Amino acid sequence: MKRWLTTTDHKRIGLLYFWTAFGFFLIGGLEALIIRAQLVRPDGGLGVSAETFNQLFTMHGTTMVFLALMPLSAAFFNFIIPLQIGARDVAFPRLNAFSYWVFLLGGLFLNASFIAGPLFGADRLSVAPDAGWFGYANLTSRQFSPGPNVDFWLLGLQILGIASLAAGFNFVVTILNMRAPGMRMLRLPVFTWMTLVTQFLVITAFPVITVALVLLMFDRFFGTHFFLPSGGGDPILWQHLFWMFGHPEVYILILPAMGIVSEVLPTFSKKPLFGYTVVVYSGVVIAFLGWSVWSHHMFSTGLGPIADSVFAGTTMLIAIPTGVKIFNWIATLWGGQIRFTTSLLFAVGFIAMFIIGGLSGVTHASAPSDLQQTDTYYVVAHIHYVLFGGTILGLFAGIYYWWPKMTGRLLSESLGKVHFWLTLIGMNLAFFPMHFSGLLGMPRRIYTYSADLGVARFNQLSTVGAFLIGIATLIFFWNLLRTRWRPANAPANPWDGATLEWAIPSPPPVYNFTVIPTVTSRLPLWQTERHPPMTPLPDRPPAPIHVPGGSWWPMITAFGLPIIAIGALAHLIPIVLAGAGVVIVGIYRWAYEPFEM
Amino acid sequence: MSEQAHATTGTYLRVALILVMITLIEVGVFYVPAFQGVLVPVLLVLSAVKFALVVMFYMHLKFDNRFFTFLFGGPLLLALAVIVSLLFIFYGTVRLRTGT
Amino acid sequence: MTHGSTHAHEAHRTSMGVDSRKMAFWAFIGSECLLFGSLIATYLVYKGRSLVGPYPHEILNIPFTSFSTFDLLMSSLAMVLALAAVQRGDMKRGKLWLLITALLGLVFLGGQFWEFSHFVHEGLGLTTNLFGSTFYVLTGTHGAHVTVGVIWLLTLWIQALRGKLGPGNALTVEITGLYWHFVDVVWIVIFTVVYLIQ
Amino acid sequence: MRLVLALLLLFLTACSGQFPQSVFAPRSDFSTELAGLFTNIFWWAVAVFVFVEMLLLIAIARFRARPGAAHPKPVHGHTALEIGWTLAPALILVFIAVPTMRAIFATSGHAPEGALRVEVIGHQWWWEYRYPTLNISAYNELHLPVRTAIQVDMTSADVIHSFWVPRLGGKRDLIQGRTNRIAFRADSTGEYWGQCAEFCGASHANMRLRVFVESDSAFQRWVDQQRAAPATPAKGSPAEAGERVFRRSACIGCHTIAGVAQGKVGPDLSHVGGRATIAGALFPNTTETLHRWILNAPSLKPGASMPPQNVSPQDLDALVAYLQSLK
Ligand code: HEA
Ligand code: HEA
Ligand code: HEC
Ligand code: CUA
Ligand SMILES: [Cu+2]
Repeated sequence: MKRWLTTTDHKRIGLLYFWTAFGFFLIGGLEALIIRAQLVRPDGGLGVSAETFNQLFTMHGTTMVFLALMPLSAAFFNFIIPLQIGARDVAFPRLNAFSYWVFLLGGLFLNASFIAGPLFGADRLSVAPDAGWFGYANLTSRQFSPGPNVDFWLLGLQILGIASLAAGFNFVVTILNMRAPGMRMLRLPVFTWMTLVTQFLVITAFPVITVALVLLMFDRFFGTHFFLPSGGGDPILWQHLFWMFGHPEVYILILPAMGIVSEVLPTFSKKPLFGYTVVVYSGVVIAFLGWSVWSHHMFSTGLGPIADSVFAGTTMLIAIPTGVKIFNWIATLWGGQIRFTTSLLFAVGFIAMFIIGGLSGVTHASAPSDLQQTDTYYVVAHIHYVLFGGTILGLFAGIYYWWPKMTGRLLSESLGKVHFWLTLIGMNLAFFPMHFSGLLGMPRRIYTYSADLGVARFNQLSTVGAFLIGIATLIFFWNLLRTRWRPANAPANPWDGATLEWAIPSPPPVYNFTVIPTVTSRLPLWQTERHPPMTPLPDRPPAPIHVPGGSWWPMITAFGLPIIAIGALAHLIPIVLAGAGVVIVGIYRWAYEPFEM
Repeated sequence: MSEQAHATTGTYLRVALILVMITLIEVGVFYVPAFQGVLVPVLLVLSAVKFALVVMFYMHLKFDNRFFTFLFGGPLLLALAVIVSLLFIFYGTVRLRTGT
Repeated sequence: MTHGSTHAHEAHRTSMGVDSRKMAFWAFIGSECLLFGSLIATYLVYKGRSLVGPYPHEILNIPFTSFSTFDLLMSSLAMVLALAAVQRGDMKRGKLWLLITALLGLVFLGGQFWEFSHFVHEGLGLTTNLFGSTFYVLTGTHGAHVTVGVIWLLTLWIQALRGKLGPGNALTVEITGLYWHFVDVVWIVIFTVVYLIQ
Repeated sequence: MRLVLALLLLFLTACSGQFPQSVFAPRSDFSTELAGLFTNIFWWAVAVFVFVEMLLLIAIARFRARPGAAHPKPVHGHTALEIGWTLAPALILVFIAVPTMRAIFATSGHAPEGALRVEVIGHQWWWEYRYPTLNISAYNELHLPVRTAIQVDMTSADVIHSFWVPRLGGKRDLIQGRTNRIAFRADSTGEYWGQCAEFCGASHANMRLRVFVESDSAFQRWVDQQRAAPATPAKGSPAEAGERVFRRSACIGCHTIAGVAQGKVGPDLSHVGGRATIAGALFPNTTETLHRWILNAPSLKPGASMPPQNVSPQDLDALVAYLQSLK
């Protein structure tokens, strides 16, 4: 127990991230299932109240984005990146532990809102955030949202932002500075590259939402009017600040999955990635362009024709680098010897489904066309094709691929294939009809709709599909769990992968590499025209390897943050100060702790 | 640690002198009516110079690893772009709204 | 779990040839650019949109703030001198300059405290108008950074007094300096954008 | 693939009219422009979709691993191909971007000189319409003359809402402190459905609306009706008793009835009897729904700011009779 609480080992932290994020994924999925059950019939469905429904979709979106998908990617950053670059750990192991604890506590804080009602003299299930995952002002003002709901949201996101920023600095430095000898930038595995790009997006985009949330906090707690027209403020400024973060955020969600796919495809087609440099640079270009398109979420706010044109144009440009990636992936498969493992199926599924989401994205990018689509189920279809069809399928590919490395146990391929096909059918059944319900006039975020709209049939299909995904997910969960009772007998390189993580045993020893390898090619474990495969590393370290011990301080420091948030929530300054005290003591003890690296 | 080879106490003092002088000029320009028309561009240029001096000499960016320049300059340019485009969007729409 | 550290040199080899902490700090400063960038953007977007006074030109005191600016610039000078001294191993000067830097920072904070209370007295509260809100949040965030910097500098100074800071810690002092100069640079921008361009 | 085709079929039948909020049955210049643009992009998207998915399917069908097969040739890239698949999408995007820009300027919300001006004001969760040139107002149900240019100016009294009548045009947000515009010309008479499209709190789902596009003469009749003073109930009728109840109830604090009350919290009721629906086009305007509405509005429409009214059954009957008399 203590070993896990104080761990600074990137592999353990990776597993902690994985299980925590997966738990939140189940919660977010459960929320989605309730949403789908409610919408199965017009006029009321399951009888979920409007207020509860609003909390459900807000928490569903927030949970999936911040508590499930980002940290699932982080699980791989943690576990895989140091292995892929040939390092013993990340650059700042304790900062890494801190990120994890802050994430966990922030997630618990957000979800505590579901049961915290009685503390505020309200019912259970009545104080969870309920203003949507992008919390548009001025609905989020005290006047229109008097309860603690929005406070939970804004404080929770502040906490989570700290976790992401800390991890962002850590991984930027890890990837740039901890590479094994010979691991030049253009020899980095694509997953590592995309992680690097993602972390640059994190460290630039999160400060913006931090500012937005701080301003909102001032409006709600201290009576300023940053977003309130009654005092001259402008609710549209919130939208700009949010989407300046929010759009880079969606690329934060997709780029790691694109990186995973770029690892999985070469391995299972026995061919190097086609156009490695182009794939890497297109990722950089996507991230760069991703900063210039935020207002495409605001076409209906009346930006004026010039801004509309500019943002429509920049948005469309992103289709080019994304398309380049897709064509290179297909070219990687082309001419290969494709092994249809579950991991490969998910990677191919990713390409197939992401295209659909990308193309509906292009229909959004056309500003006038979007006027008929924005805030309807058509957008819901888009986001789930890119987020579920893209990110989640990509992450599944990664889980099947790296699970043996992470745990030493192979997942069942036959269960995996059931999981894949059920998921694929389920997601299309759930999300494809949403294109129609949207264009036939069904707005998003409605807990009820009129039977006369004629969209009930589509909603039924969506609900059936959602429950199929649910079943598939339970099968997957079972597949994960059952490996715990199996012997850890996965070979070091079960898939004949080419990158460094496959050069060491599964699961890797604490110190990762018996000796730090010297890298001479992009595919160190493969025989290529110019390079023989790397010579195997010795079985045991030739000299003792120093491994840093654990530390309590990251976790203790992290605990200060939710205490501050609880104090703010309850308007009790002493608690805020106590939390700040914990943070300060934690930082000092951390700074002066003898911690050998 | 090769900075010492490049920056000496003398450099630091000279930079400080320039910084103070620019600040004096800034304040001076602010009070001189003749400059009112070009106040904004002049002030922006002057403060950019101060900014650059501190970053280059006091923060050693001029002498340090070039990569740090990217690590700092990239986000800095992004921040500038954010400011400029928001101003454009907001003042642009104000004109549209009050114009016709 | 720790074994003898015969491989200590291995941990210090980095692929970019620079120290990881310093690199992380530059990334952090880059990130801070966007934090202050967003705040400054907010300030500028809301410029001239206050519904009631006091307005900037009625209340901002240029001579006073020029002095604060001068003070902060001098603290930056003190900071580089502190670093140079520590790097030379001249801990006597190093201690002195660290203390001077911190004190100049305190003077700045005192000035800001005086300025804020003066403004409140003049009728400009946090919630009075958009100018008040954006002004206090922007300069307040900067002030909070200065506060952290002062605490950090004093921590180093105390460490130095106890003889625990030497040339071996030059990097720590250098990073402190990066932070401090960055805070100074932000003030250079604020001074121009908020005070001089009204 | 079969699924896609089946749904495509449904998609085509969607134009046939049983979908009152479908974007595929445009009835104005504005919505026709948008539908045309969408169709254009849609076919490009279909082409790209079919092409790329075919490539993908062919790749995985042709290149499955065969036991004993030689190791595949390690191809690292191909410059001409890379350039090709960068330029081809760029070219397609030109064909999408140009009509997009054209449509942006064509639908930027400026109606020709002499258009009928309507102001739309969003409230949580109902709509107020003002016709500044005609000097009348309407609530939840908008009446417009056919084949007449309409200039809509929009703003909000509270949070952000979005005015959306799919068959007449795209949505535009209603934002407090700002004025947004759309312009359109409806090309056939009829009843059009719409609803608020921006999440605006508890009853966002229940913030619906109707637009009645009428012939010039019918529209003129409606205008005259709205201009007239509210009906005075006949002596001794139940409606007259209802007026008395109204005058002494909380209603007057929130509702206006010209000459009777001037509350501003809820919709003006001067001509409520003439509306087809009540409460944001949520319920048909019937005796039964009015009863239930007055007794407990929030239970029918979560969060509605009209509190439950404590009125006796007789008073209620009278009240409803009165409201219904206000044609
Ligand atoms: C993983 C996350 C992710 C990704 C990758 C994307 C990718 C894209 N998104 Fe999406 N988007 C979201 C997540 C994502 N989006 C979310 C969460 C929202 C809603 C937020 C909310 O409101 O709650 C949203 C909303 C959203 C909107 C606002 C809609 C609205 O609310 O009105 C728009 C508008 O332009 C848009 C556009 C795009 C575009 C153009 C891309 C492009 O990057 C897609 C590029 C890919 C392709 C185009 C396919 C492959 C390319 C080829 C095969 C080449 C050939 C193609 C052509 C020539 C067209 N998205
Ligand atoms: C980020 C990724 C992500 C993912 C993976 C999903 C996954 C799903 N989403 Fe998500 N969704 C969003 C992001 C995501 N969503 C966002 C950002 C919004 C906008 C929110 C807003 O408007 O503010 C949204 C909104 C949204 C809506 C619109 C709500 C509305 O506007 O009213 C709907 C409606 O159907 C929906 C459905 C689903 C479904 C059915 C899934 C399924 O794929 C889920 C599948 C997973 C499971 C089913 C888990 C399995 C769990 C069980 C079987 C239960 C077991 C439980 C325990 C053991 C505890 N989503
Ligand atoms: C505290 C304010 C308040 C009081 C008191 C009040 N109402 Fe309302 N009323 C409203 C609001 C607000 C609405 C709009 C609600 C909505 O649609 O979301 C409304 C809507 C209505 C409507 C539907 C109007 C339409 O066009 O859709 C009727 C009818 C009505 N009220 C009648 C009454 C009567 C009769 C009384 C008194 C017995 C009354 N109201 C008292 C605030 C009030
Ligand atoms: Cu009004 Cu939604
Ligand atoms: Cu976007």
